[in-house]
Amino acid sequence: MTIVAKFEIPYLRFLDSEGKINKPLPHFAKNSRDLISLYRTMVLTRTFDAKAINLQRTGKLGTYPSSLGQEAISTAIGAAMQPNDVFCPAYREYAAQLQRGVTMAEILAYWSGDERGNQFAANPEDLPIYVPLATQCLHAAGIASAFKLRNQPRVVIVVCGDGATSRGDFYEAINLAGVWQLPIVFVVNNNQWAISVPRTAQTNAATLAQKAIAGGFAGEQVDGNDVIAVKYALDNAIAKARAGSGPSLIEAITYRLCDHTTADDAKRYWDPQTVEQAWQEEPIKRLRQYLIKNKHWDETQEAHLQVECNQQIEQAVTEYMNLPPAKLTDMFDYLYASLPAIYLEQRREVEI
Amino acid sequence: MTIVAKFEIPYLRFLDSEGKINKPLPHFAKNSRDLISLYRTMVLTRTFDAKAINLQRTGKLGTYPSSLGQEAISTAIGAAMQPNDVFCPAYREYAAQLQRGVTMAEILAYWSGDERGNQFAANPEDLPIYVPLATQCLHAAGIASAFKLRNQPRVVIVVCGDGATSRGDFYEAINLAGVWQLPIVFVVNNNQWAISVPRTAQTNAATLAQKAIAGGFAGEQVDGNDVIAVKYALDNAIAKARAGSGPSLIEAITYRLCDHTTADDAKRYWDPQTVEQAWQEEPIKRLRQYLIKNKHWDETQEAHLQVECNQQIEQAVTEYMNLPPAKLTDMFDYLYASLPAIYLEQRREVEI
Amino acid sequence: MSEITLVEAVNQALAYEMQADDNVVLLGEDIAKNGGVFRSTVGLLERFGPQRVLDTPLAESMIAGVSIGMAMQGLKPVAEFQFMGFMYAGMEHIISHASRIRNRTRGRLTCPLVFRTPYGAGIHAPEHHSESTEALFAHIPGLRVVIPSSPVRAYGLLLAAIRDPDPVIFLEPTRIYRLVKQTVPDNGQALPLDKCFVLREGSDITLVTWGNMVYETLKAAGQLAEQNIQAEVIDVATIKPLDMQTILASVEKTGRCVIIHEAARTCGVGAEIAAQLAERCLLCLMAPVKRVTGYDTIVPYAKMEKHYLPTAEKIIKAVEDVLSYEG
Amino acid sequence: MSEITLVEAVNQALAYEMQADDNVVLLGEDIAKNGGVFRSTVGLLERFGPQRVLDTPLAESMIAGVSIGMAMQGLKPVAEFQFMGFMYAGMEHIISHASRIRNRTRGRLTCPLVFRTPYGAGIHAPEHHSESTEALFAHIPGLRVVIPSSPVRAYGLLLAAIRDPDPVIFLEPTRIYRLVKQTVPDNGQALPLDKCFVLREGSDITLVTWGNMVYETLKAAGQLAEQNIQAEVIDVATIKPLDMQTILASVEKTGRCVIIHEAARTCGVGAEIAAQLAERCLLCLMAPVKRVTGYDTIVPYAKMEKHYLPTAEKIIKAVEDVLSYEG
Ligand SMILES: Cc1ncc(C[n+]2csc(CCOP(=O)(O)OP(=O)(O)O)c2C)c(N)n1
Ligand SMILES: Cc1ncc(C[n+]2csc(CCOP(=O)(O)OP(=O)(O)O)c2C)c(N)n1
Ligand SMILES: [Mg+2]
Ligand SMILES: [Mg+2]
Repeated sequence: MTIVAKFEIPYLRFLDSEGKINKPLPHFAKNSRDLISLYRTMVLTRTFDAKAINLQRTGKLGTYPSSLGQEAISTAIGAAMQPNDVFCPAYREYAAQLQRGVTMAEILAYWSGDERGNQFAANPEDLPIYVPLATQCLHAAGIASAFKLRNQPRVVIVVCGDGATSRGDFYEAINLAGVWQLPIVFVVNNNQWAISVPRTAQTNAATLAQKAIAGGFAGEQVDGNDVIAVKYALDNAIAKARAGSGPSLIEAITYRLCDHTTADDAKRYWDPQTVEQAWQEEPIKRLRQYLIKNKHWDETQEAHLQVECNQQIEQAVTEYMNLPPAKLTDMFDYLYASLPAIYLEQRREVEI
Repeated sequence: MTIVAKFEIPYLRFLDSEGKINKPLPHFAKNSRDLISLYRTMVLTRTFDAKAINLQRTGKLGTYPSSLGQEAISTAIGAAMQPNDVFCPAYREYAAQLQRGVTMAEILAYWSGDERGNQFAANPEDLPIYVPLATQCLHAAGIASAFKLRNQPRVVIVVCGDGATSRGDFYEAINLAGVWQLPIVFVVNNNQWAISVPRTAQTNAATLAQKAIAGGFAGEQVDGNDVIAVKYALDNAIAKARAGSGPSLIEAITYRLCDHTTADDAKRYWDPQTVEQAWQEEPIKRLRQYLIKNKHWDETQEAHLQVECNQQIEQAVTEYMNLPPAKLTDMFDYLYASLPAIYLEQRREVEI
Repeated sequence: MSEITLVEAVNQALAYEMQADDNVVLLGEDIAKNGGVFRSTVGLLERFGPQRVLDTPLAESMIAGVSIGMAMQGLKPVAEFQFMGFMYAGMEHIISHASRIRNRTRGRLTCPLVFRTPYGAGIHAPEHHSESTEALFAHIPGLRVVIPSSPVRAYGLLLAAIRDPDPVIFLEPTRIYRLVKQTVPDNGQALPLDKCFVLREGSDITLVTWGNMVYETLKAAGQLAEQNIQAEVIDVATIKPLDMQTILASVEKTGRCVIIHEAARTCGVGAEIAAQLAERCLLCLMAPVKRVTGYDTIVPYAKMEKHYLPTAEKIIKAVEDVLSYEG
Repeated sequence: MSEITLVEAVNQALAYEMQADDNVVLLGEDIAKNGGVFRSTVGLLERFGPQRVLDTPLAESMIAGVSIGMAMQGLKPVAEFQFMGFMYAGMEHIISHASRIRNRTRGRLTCPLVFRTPYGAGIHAPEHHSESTEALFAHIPGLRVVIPSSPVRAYGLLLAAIRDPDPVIFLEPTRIYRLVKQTVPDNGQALPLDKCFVLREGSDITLVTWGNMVYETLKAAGQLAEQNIQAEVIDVATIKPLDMQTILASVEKTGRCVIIHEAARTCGVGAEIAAQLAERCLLCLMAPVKRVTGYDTIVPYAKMEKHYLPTAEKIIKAVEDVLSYEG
């Protein structure tokens, strides 16, 4: 039989779960300052996450989805992007958001049920968190189209989960990105679960990376718990996109080491042994081991970092708790650029 | 780099555009009766198509999409299916519909703007033509799910065009078919055009067959102008599905040798040379050449066939033209199993 | 018999009908192993097995479309959309297919399915978890839209919806999923579709409502009674097709009407009811029909949602306005 | 200056604004090389090039979503859905995003786009080519819904829609795409959004309508004038937000009103207008407001569609009923 097309999906990892190098490190990873910076972001994110869950448990925050165990992906994204690139997050991408100027207080405000959390005082263009899964993929493609039409050397990074890849929007975005050769990188946070539905029940595809083949471009798998691998893959994909050579898809394999959100109880559907094993693979420990082994990091620095993180977080929590209540008229005042006359009667009802 | 997955897309053709065999024929194609039967269906379909366009031009039919040049695909489908399988057509699949008991008069009634054309007196379960592109793929998956849940050894064949493969529904159906291992065969009629948009502007995928990779199952290309290749690929895919071994996707490459519909003027966007070339590849001529060369067919039989086809079609046209007008109350009487009381007032308005 | 909540009544109805009819299958996101994010399908996987209770991949157009395909084969799929806000991706299948298949094929193919979804605000959930866009479906010919607002009605109406030979959109008010408990005999008795329920009789004014707002309305009616104002409270329950007969009969009696719904006012279902009252009952109206509704804004995030929603207070205020109307 | 049709006026407005504003880009199926299946974008690819006039792959959710992304970057996409019946796949993006982005981000991001689509029945097209489900969009806070019904208004309103900083659904009545011709100066003058147009003044009754039905209504008004009945004809034009002021002023004057739309009656936009009239103008109404609308059925296939649609005859009948109403 004639073969008319062939495809391969590569897999990338530098740092194994013991913190051992199994392949020569890329250039950036030889600089310990850069690695430490990635490490600090991951620790800050995890500490922030724990605090947020704590706030939720004590009634000071609404439902909250943690990024526990998945910090490497988003940390690498934040580090790989340029400020004027645009980030289109899923809802576990705090590490990237924090690096891009979204404040912890904003993130907390958002999850407390306050639209002002999306106002991003220091970041004008990134998307806020989108609740309807995968829809951000199409907006990301639209933003990338704008960059392309205007000949701007800017790149869009969009993230979605393994579950979200089953949606038509994901595919329509992939297909458009391919045929219009858009400057976009799709990152799939494959944390093995979509609430209670395991990755194997989402799709029969052996890898999620291969979904890019449907759009006619390259997909690759990386160890999503190896921040070096994720960063390296992103650097390449972003450079390619920026050079006008089209889109990429990176499937980052990780594990959701937490409940889906604070409203979920994963014990209902989890196999505890698998989770225990997944803990062996988590991203922070392995990088710490590597840094310590190579004398780039020690216990004192670790202790300092914890103190710093806690301070920063406490400050943010204070800022969050002190946010004055929003005006009820805000309900009306951002609906349209200027409120149509017929709304005035209703608006008056909430004026005080 | 580690490679974690590999894929290949095969291409299949037995009969080239000159009617020459370039590969040992499959078993069924050694039986001249079967080949002649396929040939007759293709000729009947093409003659019917021409008549329908003629009816449209003379004001006796509404907008009509022809299947000119694409008859092999649908002819093979009709021949490959069992009666109790279910067919979910796109709108150029007259050849299959006719084989499955849908009458020409019904097809004409449908395109005249009469719902009774979907009533299929002799075919209880096939879907009618769907206008919203690719939506039939999901219904097909639902029907296949019903077969699977009930352990029935039945198969669903669903067809869509190259344009329709860009829609989320196509992908969501592909993905579900893969993960649920549904007894379904997706056939893509790749006729190179979606109205004025060429195949190359739909997707960057080198083949449409590779879209199955996103769903984790096999896709293959066949020469859609070689009825033997299409039939052979279908036989295998249907047997696989019936055996419970899951879905397949067949991309059948052909060419739309007609305007998109009678409302379209392809001259606006067509390159006449390409079309001329495409005429060299059309499916009927090559099978006739083969049959004649191998003494299975001759000019007398051809002349007879034309007469037969015309008779059959004229009869159908008469039947169609004699269809009494539908009752206006039909608007109401098929909305619900029994009409809710609040509708009665409106229904009375159209009662005569 | 112990008392159960609305969400438990949903579960009880599903279990009853799955037992009674092999054609009933459930599908949706997280409905099987997890029992649904609101626990409405809990225990059903264990009881009926994975051929009857199907966790789907995450795709709402797919859930809608696949259900329709199943229904055309005579199964009776009961599909859950995890929240009403995620149903929009299924709109094409609902509007262009589910509602039309019987009509399109002149009765050859039919679409006996139920699309269930939690709906409405008031549970402090994230954006898109508070939708009440029932009017979108109420506009579509060929659909039924049913909204239970008590455990008893949830049980009886869901049985009716599953048994109905046509597509039913079944909207479950999340705010009352666990608000009240009732004794709900598991006897397989359906309640009638296409019929309002008069929850409280009264002669001074008619309060027409459905879904979450039934409780605020009953609360208002209770407080009004203390002022000697007897409000008749009607739970519309099936908002498509509308049982205008019951509503008209009540307004003919009371001469006054307030319609309460949580959805945005403009082009909400309240508009249709008000329009029909004005058309069919102009002379019996002693005051204009008022609507107490959500604002014509996007449902605010959790912190502000309570200011968006109609309350007993706002309902009472409207009733007082209507009663003090001088033509 | 020669006279042009509505579809040509659309083309003229697009060309004007593309020339005036580099941010305006067009996208859709078959809009570039083919110039649109109704020819509304003909010549624009040649004039503005493939960076401004984009044929998309065939996917409506994508068209909606990508437009929103472009708009958030300050482009002003004007996206065409080939027919309104294919817009439903874009509903999630329209309802959950386009209408909410400004509000969600408290003004940080905005969504200045236009979603154009041919709409309405009466052109003998296949199923799904005859939709008039404008009410679905009119219910959604944050959207504008604009419907031109003459070449002049198509030009002026489309310019206004493109310049508007918020999302606009722009519904083009196919039946009048080529029905009438008018002189339309290509002067870049927009017409006001959020305002009705009084097309004909009269003192006996107010006829409120939009889209395709404007012509049937004008025809009815002409015939009524021969019977010495002076009907005021209002083209609502922007159905979201509604300019109730103009409608109320007219009905206060005439005391009688008939609303005409081609969409199914139940929960159509006519219901909202009737409800508001009854609420705000009860005492000035000398007769109930009547609605002349499409039936609550699926739009029939071509052979029967003319029996579905309101006609001048039916409008006149309703006017006579209203005028002869005795309270
Ligand atoms: C369109 C849509 N459907 C359903 C939901 C409800 N929901 C929220 S998160 C989730 C699972 C998402 O899984 P995945 O994409 O893998 O992301 P993860 O939570 O694992 O990060 C579901 C079903 C939603 N938010 N949007
Ligand atoms: C959802 C949807 N969008 C748009 C259309 C309008 N339309 C009808 S046919 C067509 C092109 C279809 O191309 P393809 O799928 O390749 O099928 P072909 O006509 O070539 O057989 C378009 C855009 C439609 N029918 N449905
Ligand atoms: Mg996941
Ligand atoms: Mg095609």
